[in-house]
Amino acid sequence: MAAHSDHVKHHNRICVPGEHLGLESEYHTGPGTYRRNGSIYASLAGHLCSRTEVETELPALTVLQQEIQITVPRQKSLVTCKVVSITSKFCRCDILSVESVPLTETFRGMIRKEDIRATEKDKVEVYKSFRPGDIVLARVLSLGDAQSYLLTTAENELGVVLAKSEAGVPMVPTSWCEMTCPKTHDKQLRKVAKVQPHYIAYAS
Amino acid sequence: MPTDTKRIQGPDASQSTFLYKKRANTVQPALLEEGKRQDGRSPLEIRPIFLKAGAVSQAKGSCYMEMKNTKVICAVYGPREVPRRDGFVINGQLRCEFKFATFASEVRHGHLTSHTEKDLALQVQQALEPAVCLHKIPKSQVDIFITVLENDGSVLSAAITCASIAVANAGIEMYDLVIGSSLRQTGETLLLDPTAFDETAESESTDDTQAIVTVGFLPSLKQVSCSVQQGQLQCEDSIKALQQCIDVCERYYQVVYECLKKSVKKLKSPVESPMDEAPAS
Amino acid sequence: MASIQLGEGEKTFIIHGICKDDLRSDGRTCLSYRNFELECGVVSNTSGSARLKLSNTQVLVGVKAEMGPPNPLNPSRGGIEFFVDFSANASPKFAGRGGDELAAEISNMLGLVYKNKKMLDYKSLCVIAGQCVWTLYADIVVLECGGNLLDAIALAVKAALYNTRIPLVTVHKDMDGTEDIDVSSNPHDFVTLDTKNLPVLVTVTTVGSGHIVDATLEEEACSMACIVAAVNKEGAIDGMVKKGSGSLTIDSIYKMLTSAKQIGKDLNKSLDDFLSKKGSDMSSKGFLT
Amino acid sequence: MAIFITTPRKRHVCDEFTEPQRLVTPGATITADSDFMRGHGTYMEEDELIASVAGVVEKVNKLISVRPLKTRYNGEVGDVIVGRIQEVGQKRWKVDVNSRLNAILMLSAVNLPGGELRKRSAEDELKMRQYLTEGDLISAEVQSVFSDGALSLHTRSLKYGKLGQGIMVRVSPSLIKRRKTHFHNLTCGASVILGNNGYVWITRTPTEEEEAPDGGFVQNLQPVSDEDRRVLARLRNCILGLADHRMMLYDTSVIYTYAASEDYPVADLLNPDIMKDVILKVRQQLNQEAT
Repeated sequence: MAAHSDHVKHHNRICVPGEHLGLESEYHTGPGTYRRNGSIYASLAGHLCSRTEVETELPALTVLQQEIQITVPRQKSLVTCKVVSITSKFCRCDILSVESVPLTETFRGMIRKEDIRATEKDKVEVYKSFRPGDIVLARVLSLGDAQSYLLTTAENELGVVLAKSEAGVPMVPTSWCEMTCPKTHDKQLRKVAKVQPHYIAYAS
Repeated sequence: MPTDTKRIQGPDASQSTFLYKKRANTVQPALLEEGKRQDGRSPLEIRPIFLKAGAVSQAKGSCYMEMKNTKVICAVYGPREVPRRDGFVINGQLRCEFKFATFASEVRHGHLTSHTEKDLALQVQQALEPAVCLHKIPKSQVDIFITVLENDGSVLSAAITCASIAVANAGIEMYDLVIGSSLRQTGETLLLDPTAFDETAESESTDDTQAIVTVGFLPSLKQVSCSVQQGQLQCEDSIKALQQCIDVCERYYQVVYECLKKSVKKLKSPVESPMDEAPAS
Repeated sequence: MASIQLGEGEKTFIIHGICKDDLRSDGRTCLSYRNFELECGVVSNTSGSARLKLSNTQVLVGVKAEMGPPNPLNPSRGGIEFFVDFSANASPKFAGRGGDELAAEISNMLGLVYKNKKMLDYKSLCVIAGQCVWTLYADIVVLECGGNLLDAIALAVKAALYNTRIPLVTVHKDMDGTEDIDVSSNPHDFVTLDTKNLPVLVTVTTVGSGHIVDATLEEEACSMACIVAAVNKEGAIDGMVKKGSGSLTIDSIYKMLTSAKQIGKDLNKSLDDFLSKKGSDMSSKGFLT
Repeated sequence: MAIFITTPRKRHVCDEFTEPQRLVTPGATITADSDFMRGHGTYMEEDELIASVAGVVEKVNKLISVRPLKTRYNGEVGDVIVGRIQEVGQKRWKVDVNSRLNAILMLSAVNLPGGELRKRSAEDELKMRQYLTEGDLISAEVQSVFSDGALSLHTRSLKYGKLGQGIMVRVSPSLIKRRKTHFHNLTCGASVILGNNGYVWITRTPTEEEEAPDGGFVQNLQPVSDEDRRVLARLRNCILGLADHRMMLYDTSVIYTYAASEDYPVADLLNPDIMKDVILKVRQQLNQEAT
């Protein structure tokens, strides 16, 4: 999600993990780099570039691999998941992609009842928010326990982005908590996401 | 050894003719008269190596490595979720599997993973662990599969180098690369990068020390992540052998570097030179 | 090993003690070894056996000598096979196949060391070249799994091999040239093994910037890497493996190997002295102590 | 450096050791008199009271119970325990307390950093692993016992909480003598917590300015001085020695053992013969006092 105003400079240099890139006094560490003993080293094999976000600050050194970056869900990352099962207390789901990176294998996630929406938490009911099969945009709250990641949809932009009705047609959101089937005009309750343009890429 | 009942087994009592051939011969010297080895190299000469990152298209990362007749292929999958039974682990984990192809050595290997293979897998895993940023892949595991297609000595060191390139190729963050090398010491003679023959060759006098030393080295951190010594050496010789191996690792580094560089370039424009052979300096 | 979890504070305490004060939680210095109890000839059905108790670690080793066809690669040489069994007594974690991975790691380490032809007189274990040789099965049962398991096992193996008595066999040639093996019926006709070249394993564990020998379970939990060196009585290194997920500089390996060499020499000397006094003693006090 | 190898030694029974009065094994009839009430470690069969554990018969008025010689910890409300965090769960930690079942420490039963009466927010729930994570040691008090025997703990007092630098040793819970207090600041400059569950925590007595009322969430990871370390190591060996010789652990026995051990260097206490001498001295001293 790099803003376009950033000043990015390509160094036209390819580096490999462990390669010395520069001094900590000259640069920040960006993605794909790490610091050790006052110096910055590459942690990925890829192209080196430096990015200045604020003029006064030091430029951040970044190593980019041309292909998509390897990711696993981390705290605060935005994930797309598919609901697997619901209970009265929580909803289980499989994480399909992190940010814009599709995962080859899913990770288990869990949205607890109290994390479904930000307001009126006590009135939330899981079955009125999600149904198995829904595609949901959520944010990782914490790494959770051995079983699953803890996710939240307590933001306007987060929630169900794709749900199919019993007729098998994708439903159309009619309000922030309701979706309608265009074929049968059946109405169903959901915690609908207010889809943001820059999130669309992630969900697709 | 347990047998796999699902496959057709050879006759129970069959033996490779190789065993009988060997028995007929007397002890062969490690060095020929003019100070050359059986394959014509001088003792301190290493075999040219060929590396190709991205040899397995389905895998996240992969590498093929060839040192004359030692051929190793490695594929990396993941990171993926740690199986439920293993409990909560905050850091990432490496899981390594090492397998000789059944036809890799002169004596046929079994289908099932043997103890030796499990041990080699553990060595590779422990060699790579210090180099991979495991905290960047919390709650996840990375699978590394290594297959030896042909075994002509120095397999462990080849597997370490190959696996580290495959992990780097998979785009998993690493503190450093890991490069392996090995040597064989018979008496006073050091044989760098030994072939399978060099590894088993005996010196004439039985009193001589005979040892194989394998090292995994992190070239940027200047640390040793794997060190195996098989056979007897004096303490000082053991360290000398380690140092010698490290020097060889540094010689390999340039080749590994070029290989990874090419693999990155290829991602940008796939029509560049398809083969990247780089003989060791 | 059967690892335990420690809190940050406990770890810091152990690490500072080792790196700063050369004083460990039990009052030892970094390079001091605990005393241990050893007993030979504890199992009557074996050719040789030993039981060793090093604080919370207890291992029992039984050696059985059996005859069989040789390995075609070495037709005139006997052999030794190691098998480690993690008894579920030591920890319920080892029940079923739980201890297999660790067991394989240890038996591989012992195998790597004993593969060297100079260890035992493997030639003397040959009965008829190409047909019949002695194979020694060294079975190791881990009864209690405290710290420093590998060292304890190697010590017990050496003691058990010292204690091993192989029945005397004679080979007769029949009229038609076939060879016949005759095992002496007199239990006092036996040969013993020459164990003077056998090494012991010394595990040198890095903790922080220092290194220690004979680590306890708690200290092992604070360590990222260790080297296991086989050291014989002259101080030569008969094999070495780095274990654990950390990396080491060559300087620290050198220091660790030097420590291992010294400790190994001491250990061998103590063990040899003990064995020559008590090693062939078959009157066992057993487990009722 | 010499390494001593010995043959296994006989378990020494001290001369002054008196066998407990009524020792029973499971299945042994305690009494056929039906006037008595059935307590812990016993069962009734055909009007006979029979022991179900090996131990010592104890009689309180009409109640007969058998106190087992060796047991897992059976918690009682108000006990002081030392435990190790096993698992971080939803709003609770699971704690190993040497009991049959892991004890539970609810998020609502701990003092969180930033004041005793602070309300627990959803954020605290997510930061649970930052407060206490797997492997951490705590001291706590038993708040209640569930019907299945599992314990619920609390640390709602400033003397309880996360433990910092020190040594934890395990002994049998039956060796811990129940006292008014289980926190002891010893004169040698160390503090011990003799947990009722058999876990003993040995640490340096904090100086006054260090004693910050934070429930141990801010850990002092400064190196402990060489002197203090020696004291702690000696104390550890003494406590293990006492436990080895089946002596009850309480402040007096620990102090006496510490004093008696001072004739020897710390590392020598690992030698069972030396330890035996030390314990013998302590035993005599304690017997003298009792008479």
